[in-house]
Amino acid sequence: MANFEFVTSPAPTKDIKVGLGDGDLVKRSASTVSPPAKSLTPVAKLIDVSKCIGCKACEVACLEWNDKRTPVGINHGSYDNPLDLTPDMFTVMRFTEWVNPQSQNLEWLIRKDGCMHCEDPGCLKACPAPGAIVQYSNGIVDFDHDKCIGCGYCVKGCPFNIPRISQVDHKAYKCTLCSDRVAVGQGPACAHACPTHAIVFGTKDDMKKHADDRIKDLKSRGFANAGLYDPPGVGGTHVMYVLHHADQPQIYANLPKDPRISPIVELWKGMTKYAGLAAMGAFAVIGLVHHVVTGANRVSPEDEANAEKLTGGRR
Amino acid sequence: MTNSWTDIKNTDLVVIMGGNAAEAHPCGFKWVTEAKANRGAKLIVVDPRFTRSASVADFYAPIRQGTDIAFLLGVINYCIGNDKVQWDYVKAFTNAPYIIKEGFGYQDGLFTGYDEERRDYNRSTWDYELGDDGYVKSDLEHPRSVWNLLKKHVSVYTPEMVERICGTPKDKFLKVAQMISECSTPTKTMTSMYALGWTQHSKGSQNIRAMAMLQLILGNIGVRGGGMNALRGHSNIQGLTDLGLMSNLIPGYLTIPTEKEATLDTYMSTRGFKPLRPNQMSYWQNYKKFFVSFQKAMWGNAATAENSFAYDYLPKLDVPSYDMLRIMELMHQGKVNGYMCQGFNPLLSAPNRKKLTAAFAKLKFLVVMDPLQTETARFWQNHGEYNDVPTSSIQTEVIELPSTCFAEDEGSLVNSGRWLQWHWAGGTPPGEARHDTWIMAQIFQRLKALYQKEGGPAPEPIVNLSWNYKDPNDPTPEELAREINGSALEDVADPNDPTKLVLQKGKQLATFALLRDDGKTAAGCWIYTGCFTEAGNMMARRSTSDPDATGAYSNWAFSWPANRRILYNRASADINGKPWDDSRKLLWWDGAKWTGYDIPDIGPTMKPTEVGPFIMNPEGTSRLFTRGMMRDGPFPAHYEPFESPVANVIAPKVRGNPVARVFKGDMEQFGDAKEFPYAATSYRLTEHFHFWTKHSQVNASMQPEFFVEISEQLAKEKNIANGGWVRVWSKRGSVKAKAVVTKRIQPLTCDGKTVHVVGIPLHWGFMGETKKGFGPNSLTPYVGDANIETPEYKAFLVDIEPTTGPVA
Amino acid sequence: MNMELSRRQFMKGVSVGIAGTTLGALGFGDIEEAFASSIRPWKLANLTETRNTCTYCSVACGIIMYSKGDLKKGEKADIVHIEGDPDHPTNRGTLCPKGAGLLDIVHAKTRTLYPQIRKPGSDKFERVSWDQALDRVARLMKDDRDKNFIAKNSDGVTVNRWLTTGFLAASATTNETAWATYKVVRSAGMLAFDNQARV
Amino acid sequence: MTAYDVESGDQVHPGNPVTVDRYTAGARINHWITAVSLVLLALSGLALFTPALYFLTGLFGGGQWTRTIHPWIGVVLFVSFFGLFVRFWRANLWKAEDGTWMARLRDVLGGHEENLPEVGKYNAGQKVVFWAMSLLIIVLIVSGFAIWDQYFAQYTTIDQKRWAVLIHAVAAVTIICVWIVHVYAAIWVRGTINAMTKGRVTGGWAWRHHRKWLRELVGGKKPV
Repeated sequence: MANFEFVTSPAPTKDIKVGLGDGDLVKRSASTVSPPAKSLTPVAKLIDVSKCIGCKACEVACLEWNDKRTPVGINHGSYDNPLDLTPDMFTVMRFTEWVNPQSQNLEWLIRKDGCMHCEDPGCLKACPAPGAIVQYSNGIVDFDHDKCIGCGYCVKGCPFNIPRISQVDHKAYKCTLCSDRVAVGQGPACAHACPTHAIVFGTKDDMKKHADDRIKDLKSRGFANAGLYDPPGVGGTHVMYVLHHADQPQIYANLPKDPRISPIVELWKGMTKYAGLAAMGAFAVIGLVHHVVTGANRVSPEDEANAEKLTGGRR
Repeated sequence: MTNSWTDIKNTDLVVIMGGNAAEAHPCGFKWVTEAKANRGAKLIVVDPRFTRSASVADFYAPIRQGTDIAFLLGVINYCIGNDKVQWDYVKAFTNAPYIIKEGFGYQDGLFTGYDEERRDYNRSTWDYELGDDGYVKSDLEHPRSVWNLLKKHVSVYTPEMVERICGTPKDKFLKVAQMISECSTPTKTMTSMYALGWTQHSKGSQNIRAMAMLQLILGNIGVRGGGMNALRGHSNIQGLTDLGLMSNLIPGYLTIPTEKEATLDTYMSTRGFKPLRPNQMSYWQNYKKFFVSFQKAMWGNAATAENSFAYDYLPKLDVPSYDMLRIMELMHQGKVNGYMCQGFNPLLSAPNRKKLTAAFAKLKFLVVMDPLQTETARFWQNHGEYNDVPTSSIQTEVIELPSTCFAEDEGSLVNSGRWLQWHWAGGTPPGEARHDTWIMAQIFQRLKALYQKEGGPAPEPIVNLSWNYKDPNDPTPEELAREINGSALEDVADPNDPTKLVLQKGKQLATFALLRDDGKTAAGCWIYTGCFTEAGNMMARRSTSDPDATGAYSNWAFSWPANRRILYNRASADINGKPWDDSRKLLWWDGAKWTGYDIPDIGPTMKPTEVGPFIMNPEGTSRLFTRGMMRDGPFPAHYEPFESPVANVIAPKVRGNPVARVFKGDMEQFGDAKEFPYAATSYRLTEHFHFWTKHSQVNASMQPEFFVEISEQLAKEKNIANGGWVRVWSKRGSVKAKAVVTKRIQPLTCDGKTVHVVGIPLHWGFMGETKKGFGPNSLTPYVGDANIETPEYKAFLVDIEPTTGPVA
Repeated sequence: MNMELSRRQFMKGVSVGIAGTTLGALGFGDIEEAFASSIRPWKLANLTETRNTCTYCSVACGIIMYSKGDLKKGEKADIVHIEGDPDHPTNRGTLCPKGAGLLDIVHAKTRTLYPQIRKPGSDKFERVSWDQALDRVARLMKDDRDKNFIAKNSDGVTVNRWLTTGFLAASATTNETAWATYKVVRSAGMLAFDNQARV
Repeated sequence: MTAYDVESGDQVHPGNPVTVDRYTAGARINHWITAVSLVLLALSGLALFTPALYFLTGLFGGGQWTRTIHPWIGVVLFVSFFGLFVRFWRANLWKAEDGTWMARLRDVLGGHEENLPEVGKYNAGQKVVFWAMSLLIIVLIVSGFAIWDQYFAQYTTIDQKRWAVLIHAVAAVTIICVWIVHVYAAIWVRGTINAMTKGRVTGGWAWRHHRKWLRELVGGKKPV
């Protein structure tokens, strides 16, 4: 057995429980779950952008592990290939050539984009299909494709534009944080592959500690605004970034500065739902009550007589 | 690599120059990020392009391709000028104090003894002045001491001169020089990570020497976290080189005799390597033991003392070497009939593709053994613009033999850090693919049978070749590995005490110290001896223990020589055997013997004050002045590439490396800056591996299409649209590619002239899963390094214009 | 990485050693019951692990190949997954994009499958048997060597060289292949011998 | 002489009792297609609108089918309603007496029609329903297309989709309420359903609820 010590990586996380069962669910789309007896330790993937060399090993490892492939495209005048997330590409590198206005130095900012596994997942909130999107007590947000109906509400719910709907089986796909690997005590395929350990995985606490060390190191190298990206707007995420310029995340290929579930979605999934049901109910009830009170509006014999009289006039 | 991948974590400063480790060796580059994160190490990248390595560097400085020597000699000049020299190291472990012969000199870019006709030097003056005792005279203060000559030689490379030649802004150069010079203290080390960015030049060897000299001056050779670390390209190119699969080599860096060496004695006479300083080890004194043991491994009982151990069985060279460039040239002249390629795709790898195609077409037969359908095996197939050849008029018979890939075979590979690692087969070969060992055995068995049946010229070397395998038709990797390691053919006695038996007949050798020159031992490759001993297959060892986390992993696999993990490790301690840096101990003298974390490269009981660390040199010291070892000078000197956008500022008359070999007809094939204004360079991308991964669907999707990279300024000048098609052409050919317009390439100002760089990645061809494309070798010049003939891929001239897509 | 250690601990947790075990032996059956329906069944169940070295660059990363079927048992083995070997000192389980995609080179559509010969002037390869191909190679070599072998140079020195046929050795074959190749090539007297060290 | 609120096919049949043709077969078929689509849309829509009603997807063969079919039914409804619109829009134009009718809504609900002005083929309530439906169906079809990702995903931004999905929901709720009014009215006012089933109403019904329309028919007015 290996006896390596990675100062750069957190101490081994012994308390990652094996197996992720229905008993570990804390959230379930369009339905409720009884909170698990014992919560799992929250896990997180930390992506240190300052260590990332944009080699795309994570992309390849992701495709290989998930038995997916993506078509051979063309060059678009950049290193961004494949160009965007698809139902098969759960993660892509986004390359930005940014000239630092202070130093006038070129900085090649390379961000691994993919599901952030929000503590408060907009996709799950938006999903109409019971159990199609679930969240485990360790923080992983996962799609259950047997239950997914492909409505695309998750796309509208997501503050990071992550889920993609397959045109083949019309189901939504995104990074699972390799729930299948985590379930047997392994890290996600991308973290496993990452040559520079820019991607590390462990308990969220360890990852935050690790991030602090990294941020200290970066500050010592002159990145005064180095910091952790764990946006509170979505209750924090289980995929976090270390950024050399945490004060302006948007320079990293438009990483949202303060992401939150869109108020429109909140309104749609909140107020509208209840008010709507109430309104429809109300109308039905009013009708009922009215009928009981006033009774049916019947045609009287006089009316018929009048009608005959009116028409009779022409006989 | 003098050190190992895992040792890089011990460094304080990483200089990536002449390479792009993050892009080409990501998992090795991990150890740079470890050093940064754990030791606060800094990373400097010097490159014409802002590379993936640069993207995580602490400091990046641009440089014009092909001017590294000027830059490095500039840094040496800075270190000497600012007394940033590790004097104790330099005085004790380098030849700085040695006195050079009267008459040696350097002027107008040429060293003494140049013969323009032969494009070669008479190197007789490039040597030490010997005393009557036969030892080198030593006096640091002497005007002709190596140190004083060096001081004078580098004095011209001032920061201003560096800026003129390299286009590196003075302030950036000074910042780099200052950061590097900090490592002259015994407690700070720097590591140099380089690759083909330095080798693929007409003066590639001297690029590397320049940095090696700098590392010696800083005292960084032989120490943890230091060294000269060549990042080898392919998974076993180190092994193929160690095993001498080259025109002029015998396994273990012994050399093939020339025809001037008619007998074994004449052959040995120039390989005695008598010590040049008192008590030196001069390890090559054992040359004959290695050589004879090799001959015995080859020809067994047919190699006897009587026939000089079958000395005549070896072919003798009439030229320095029949390297790839020379053989392709001969092919082009129609002087070659047959060619066999084993897992190699020269049509895309060798320079000047037009010339190659013509050359192959003149062959009678071409045999290709490869797990993949290579372009070389299909050079005769017409693929439109991508390979426009007159198929029917090509009379070459081509035989393609399917071989297995790594996943299906077993054996050992040597990594860049000289670790021999064993691997096991896990998959069934597809179709009728067979192991290369089987294929070679089959060819040999058939050839042997034909000679036994029909006879023919000199059949002996073939029919007597030792081939004692359980199944001669299919030797097993283990059998071959045992043969490489070597064994005792007879009982071997202690030389000092003939009654004492040190090794029993038939036993595997544990160390090359047991080799004999009397035919009692056989070993295929002496430097590998110890890899497969009586204790078993040392290459298959998998212990991950690493006492005190030095990064040595001494019980993981086997590292040549003698399982040594860091070469010249004796130099990690001062002249008295005390480690330079207590926090980074490697070896130390405990009063009676050497002890520490690694196998000492000098005798374990040899006194520190007496024996120098550089045991392969007769003087026991390292060489700032390399005597006559290199064809193009004992010191590196700046020469422009053969195709350069500017003239040589230092020696305007000299074009390219004055002794680089240029074949007739190729000189005319060089373009000049008027015709071809842009400085091109070729390189790899991290998504691909040479011409292999274009056969891998997943890699193809990561980097699908051939492109070239240019600056925004050049794009504007030529109104080239990002993502649009361009045509790039040189004197030798033309390609079409997508344009990637980027800030990562910036125009340089060299000697007042604006130089635009055109970057050309090399991964595309007409076979595989990627979009069809071209390789840079359609454009590159046919000239190699003066010493080892590595083609000049990194610096050549092109022109560029917008165009429309190819018609496939 | 840290998770890999816990993976090892996990394996030990189900009381089976590490080397060469198949995950089927690790009692995944029971564990799968602990999986929610959203979670993929464990992909590596019942596969054979074989240790190998990445075929690409000279970092020489350790890899684990997972196959259906076990060569050592004489079965047909089909490799279905390759990932970094977490026990390897250099790469610690990591792989670059090339290494992570090794599976696709093993199963590349453009692997060579059969010996083929392209006759002079022909526009196609024709499939032949190994015997035909190898006999042909040996014959072509012998004929050329017999015709052009130089035993002695003009000065009468024995030089035993054969310059009209060249051999270009690989860069990713094993030392053992290299040694076998060296023996065959040199014994034939070839000097036009080179490898990929330069490019 | 013509009248805007007499529609083709409207005809009085004297006798005992008098009967009046109110809707042609065509109009009735058209109406019922629309009605059925609306109901199906409501059911499938509600299933995706709130988890409480997700079980309704069972009626359509599960969530995937519900998601697939719903927009198509929407198209059917739109086309079919367009047919109704063409038939009915003239007769639904707003008239002076409609204001008065509206003003006396209390009497309407109380069933005191003697206090109401005589109305044509449609009373103000029916007209409101008609125009509300027309408007809402346009809103629904437009917002519907914006979130019909299977075919039209690329034509709108995610933010536009978010608005669309909200508007679609609100409009759907509204149209369902309007539909409840429509259906209740038809039930409450006895004799009305016949109009859409048999196509006929009694003279008395016409005299009581649409006296002006009856007079015009008797007066022999023809549709425009």
